[in-house]
Amino acid sequence: MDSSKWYDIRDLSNLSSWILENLDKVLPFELVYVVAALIGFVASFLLFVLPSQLYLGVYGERKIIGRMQSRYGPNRVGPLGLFQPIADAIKLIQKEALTPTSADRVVMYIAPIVFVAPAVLLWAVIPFGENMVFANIEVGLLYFLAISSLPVIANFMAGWSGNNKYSLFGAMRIVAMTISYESPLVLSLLGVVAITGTMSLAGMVLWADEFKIWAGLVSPLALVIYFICVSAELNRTPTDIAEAESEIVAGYLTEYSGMKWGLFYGMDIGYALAASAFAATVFLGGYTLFGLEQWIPGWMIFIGKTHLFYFIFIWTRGTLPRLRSDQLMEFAWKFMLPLALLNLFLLITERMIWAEQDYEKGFIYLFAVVNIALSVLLVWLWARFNGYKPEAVPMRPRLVKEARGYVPTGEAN
Amino acid sequence: MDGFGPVAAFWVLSGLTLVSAGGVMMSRNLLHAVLFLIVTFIGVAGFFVLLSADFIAMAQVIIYVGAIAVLVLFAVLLTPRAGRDNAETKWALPGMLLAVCLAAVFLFVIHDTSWNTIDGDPAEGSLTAAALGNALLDTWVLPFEIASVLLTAALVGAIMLTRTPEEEAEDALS
Amino acid sequence: MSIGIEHFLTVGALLFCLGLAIALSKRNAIGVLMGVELMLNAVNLTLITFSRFSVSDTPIAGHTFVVFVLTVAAAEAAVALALAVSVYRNRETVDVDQLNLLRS
Amino acid sequence: MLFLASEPTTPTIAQEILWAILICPLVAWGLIAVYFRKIGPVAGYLAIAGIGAACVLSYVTLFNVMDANGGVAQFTHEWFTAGSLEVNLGVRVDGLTAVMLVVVTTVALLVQIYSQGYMSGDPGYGRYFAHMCLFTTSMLGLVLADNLFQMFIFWELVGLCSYLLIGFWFHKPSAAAAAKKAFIVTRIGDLGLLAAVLLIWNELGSFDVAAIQEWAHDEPDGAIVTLFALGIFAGAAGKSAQFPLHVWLPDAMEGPTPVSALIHAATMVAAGVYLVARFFPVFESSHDAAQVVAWIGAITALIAATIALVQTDFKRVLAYSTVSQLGYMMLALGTFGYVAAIFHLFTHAFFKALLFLGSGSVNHATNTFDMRQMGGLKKHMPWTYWTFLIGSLSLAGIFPLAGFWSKDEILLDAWRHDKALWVIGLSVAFMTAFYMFRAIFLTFHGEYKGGQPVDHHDEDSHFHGDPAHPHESPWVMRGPLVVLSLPAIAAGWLAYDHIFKDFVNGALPEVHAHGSSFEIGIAISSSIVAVAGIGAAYAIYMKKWVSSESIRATFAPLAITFENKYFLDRLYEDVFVVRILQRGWNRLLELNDKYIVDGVVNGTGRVAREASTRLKVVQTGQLQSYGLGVAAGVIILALAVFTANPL
Repeated sequence: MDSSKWYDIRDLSNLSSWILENLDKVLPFELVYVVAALIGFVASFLLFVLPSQLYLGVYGERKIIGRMQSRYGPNRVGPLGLFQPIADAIKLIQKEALTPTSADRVVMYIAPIVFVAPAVLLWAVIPFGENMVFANIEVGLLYFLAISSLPVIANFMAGWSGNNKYSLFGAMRIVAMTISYESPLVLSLLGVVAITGTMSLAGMVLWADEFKIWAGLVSPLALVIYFICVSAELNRTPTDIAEAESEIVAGYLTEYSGMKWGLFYGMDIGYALAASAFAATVFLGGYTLFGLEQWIPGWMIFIGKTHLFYFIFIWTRGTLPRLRSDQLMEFAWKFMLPLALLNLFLLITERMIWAEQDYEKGFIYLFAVVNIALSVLLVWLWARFNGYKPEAVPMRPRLVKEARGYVPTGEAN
Repeated sequence: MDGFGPVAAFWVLSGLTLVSAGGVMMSRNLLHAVLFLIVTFIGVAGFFVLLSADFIAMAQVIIYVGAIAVLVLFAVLLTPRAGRDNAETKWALPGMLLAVCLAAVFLFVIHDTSWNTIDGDPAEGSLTAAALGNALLDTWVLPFEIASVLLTAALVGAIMLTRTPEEEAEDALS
Repeated sequence: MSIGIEHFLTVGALLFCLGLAIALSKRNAIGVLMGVELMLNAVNLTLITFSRFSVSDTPIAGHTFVVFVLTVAAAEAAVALALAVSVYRNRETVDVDQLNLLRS
Repeated sequence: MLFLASEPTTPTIAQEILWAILICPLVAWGLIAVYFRKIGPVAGYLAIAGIGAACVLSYVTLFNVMDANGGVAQFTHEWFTAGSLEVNLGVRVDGLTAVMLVVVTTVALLVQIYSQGYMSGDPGYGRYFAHMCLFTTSMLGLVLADNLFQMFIFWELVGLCSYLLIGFWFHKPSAAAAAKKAFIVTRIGDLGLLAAVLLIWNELGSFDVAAIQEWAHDEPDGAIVTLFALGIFAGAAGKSAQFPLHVWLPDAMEGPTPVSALIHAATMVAAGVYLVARFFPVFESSHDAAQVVAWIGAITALIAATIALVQTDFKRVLAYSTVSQLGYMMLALGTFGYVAAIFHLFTHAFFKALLFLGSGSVNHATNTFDMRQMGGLKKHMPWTYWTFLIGSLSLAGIFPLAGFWSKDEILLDAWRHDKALWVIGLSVAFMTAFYMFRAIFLTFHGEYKGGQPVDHHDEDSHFHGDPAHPHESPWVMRGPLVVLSLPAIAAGWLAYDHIFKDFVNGALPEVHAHGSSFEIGIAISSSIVAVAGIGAAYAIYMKKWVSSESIRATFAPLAITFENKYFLDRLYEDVFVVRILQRGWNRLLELNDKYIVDGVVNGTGRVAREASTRLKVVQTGQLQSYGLGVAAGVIILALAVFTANPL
């Protein structure tokens, strides 16, 4: 970025530093930061949160799923139903937020707040552009993992405080699932850290730029594992056993209503977007696109990648049926964890070979090809090892008992 | 450490940490106590950041908040409602008195010792995650391996402890 | 106003004593465990403080120690909670003042 | 391949090839163990493929090292460092290694091919090949290792695999017992090796073979060197079945015959000789240790040969013959005949593998190993007979077969070193010829005595043929016999113009000139002795001029001693285990228990009971009261310290 004029929108940090400089001349020291923070908040809200969260998150998701399921989706409020999210928000705000008498009032009120705060904090380490990262800390990846382990406590508080059997079930399920899926998630990311040799997210983007390859191509298995684990942790639909409406009403949100519920709902999308942004940074090269970022603003590329990833979330949600609780657990421990370990081992081995033999840069492409092939092979082998046989999956409906599901003891013979 | 930022952060964090630690002590409801405990953990993580130990701070949040606190929540839920109070035993009063005495001793030692401290910030790069990794896999490799053995043993032990008699009978059959 | 090593050590000491008081006075085994975790945290804080402030060739040693404490704490929490659940299953209580089978 | 005697240079071989030699059979093992254990013949093909690849690469290595005149190439990678302990992972190749590689992989490959026929139909088919692959891998690893630590790991793996293979038919109690015996007895020797490993680390701080050789060279005749050498030799004595640890080897015949061929020809027993040869400079520096090696070797050779004279079990004759020949090799090493020992190891591997496979072939036809139930098999099994005859002639040391040349060199070294050793060697040569041809005459000549009838109720038996009508083995078993008989004839000719000698000498830090490796007097004397042995066997067992029973009656005490294996097994079993351990030591422990320990315990108990009745008030059984006590103690301690020395 050679130009640093404030109107050069390829790098929005130019604009912000220009505003700060000018404010500094007018306002006293402490106030500058307050005003700047306000401006930044409003700007990022207008630029990112509003279009992303409200329109692509709510409207887009409903619309796309609708098309996937041969429906129209929202089409009544405004042209093409475009005002639907706003109508939803207004409805939620004016609704009464009920609190059951036997509930733990304080915890119930605090839970949505605890849920929202990490969703905002997560964005601090995500680089939107070359200079557009709020906190470029050395252990950014770890920071992301640490912060993303907080919302589960809010979920738990929500489930527990309702004093309702179903919400408690939901809370237990989500806690168990988070613990189960955290390990393969961290292991898969560890492999990427080993390959890139940095834990800073900006550093990872620079790595991708330097080697002209995405980490997701070098470690495709890690990408897949990350996607599935994050989908489970975020309670997205194929894995949303914590609020499975066909089993436990609405899970941990059973007793929630009004805007208290709305915060959970909105921030669910917020977390999914943050996870997508994180994946775009770590696996898809962030704001770089093989030199194209000189012409297109990096933050646009970044937002595009984020939504590409988010689209896959929507896609899986629209097409896949929900898994059973025990299936999901078994999947984590029997499938994801061993595969993540193998993947980690593979990547570290490659890294060691690379470091020891002192190969040149282009060698990474060979690794990428090898890894893609090996990933497919590993998944196939592991599926065979766990007894999955495509030819054995029946084409007709089966009884629960046949599918090795849970049968109440009274009816078993 | 000078400057408005660190000083303010220190006072805020120490207030947060100590008050919520007191909350663990005071709250009657075991679950509230756990929630206070989580706040304490996060406060201590804040202290770590203040002491330029970023990696440890993140590890603290992941392990204590993400794992241990969640485990405690789990354990609270697995013991039925009757077991969820957080009352004191008859040893409460002497225990607190002793703790106060101990605190007095500690404070006396802290303030009467002339600490040999460095001025300013620690050396660049000496406290980073990379340095920590090198130290763990070089000088401390043996304790590192032993720790992994300990974790495995704890894992197996925890699984064995919580098996129900029915599960054991099932395993014996198969 | 400036803060130094004494400030951090004081916080660590107070946190430790609070943890001790909790561990000594709570009736519920899980409560006692929370006290122990608090004490461990206080010790970690003290270690990191010394690591940051003391004159040493290897300031990283304090960090290393904390890593091990974290590891042991995780293992300890898992086993202790498993014990609590197991004790509850067998004795229908986790009150430590009723767990006195060793008494003569 | 013209081989010019010139200065050794560093071989140019790529280290990937060396690693590949190790990895090929390992991969075969992994694949068989994980996927193909139950899938019929795939396991066998995989094993042959893996070991075959290793074999081809071994030959590549051999030729490469030949080009370098037996020089040394070493590739070391750091494995891990803990404190001052630095452990490397590496491969080292030189003349010795190259020869061993070729021997191990060739014999292993032929044995695998043979096993295809021998083991077909066995329910443990896949398991068998998996074990064989792992066994070969560990032996190759031992040979390739560039440091003692790595050697020790593979050494123990070899021991483990031999345990698995000897006890392959573990449902037979005798096989299980033999496996345990082999494991425990070799473990006694391994204790010595472990001591040597620790000693060398303490002394040198390095496990590197080159460093140890250097060290041994620089420090002649120190006590440490002797101790280290004896430790190494203790390990070697266990694995190579030297007196008094040889008792496991004859029992190890309980394993499948191809296993015996592999264990007793190329791998496990060769490991000990290889180890001593690898650390040959150490023995050179310590003449005491060398003396021990030489005499133990001689005693082993003599004892085993005498026992072999009276065995009736076909395979046990071969087993004792192996022990005897190993004694020969140790004798050679002890008399500084490094080249002779390796040369004999080289030739012996081929003809002994041939003999074992031949005995397996006989067993395949007759369902027994008892020579008293055989006879006249020559006309039924011509291939087996002729190849077996070649092997026996080679073993007996008949000109110009392989055994002649190598045995001759050993006798020459013994002659130069100590005449007494030479006499023992010569008498062993006589006995070798005698018992081998005794076995041949009893088995292949005379009238066929029917073999062991098939017991159709015995579920362990997988015998398919008809012992009453013996037949030649299938080609897959005959082929390896024929192939092995070629080196059994010709391997000795490598002695020509010092080819072999110059080649393996490159492995040592400095070359030793021992003069000519051929002396006509020694050659004639040993040939005469060998022919005399054959003649004696012919007279007694073929023509029956002298009845074997009458000889036995004449030398009854000797015969009984031989038949009872010098009472060594009984000595170990009854005296060491039962008398000393069970009756003596345990009795002592019992008395100790009864009076001293129990006395202390009861006394303590009494004291404790008295004390506890007074002290039990303190034990509330509540955790927190104890915690309180601890905290109070801390405060009291702190106060005490403050009052003692105030700040």
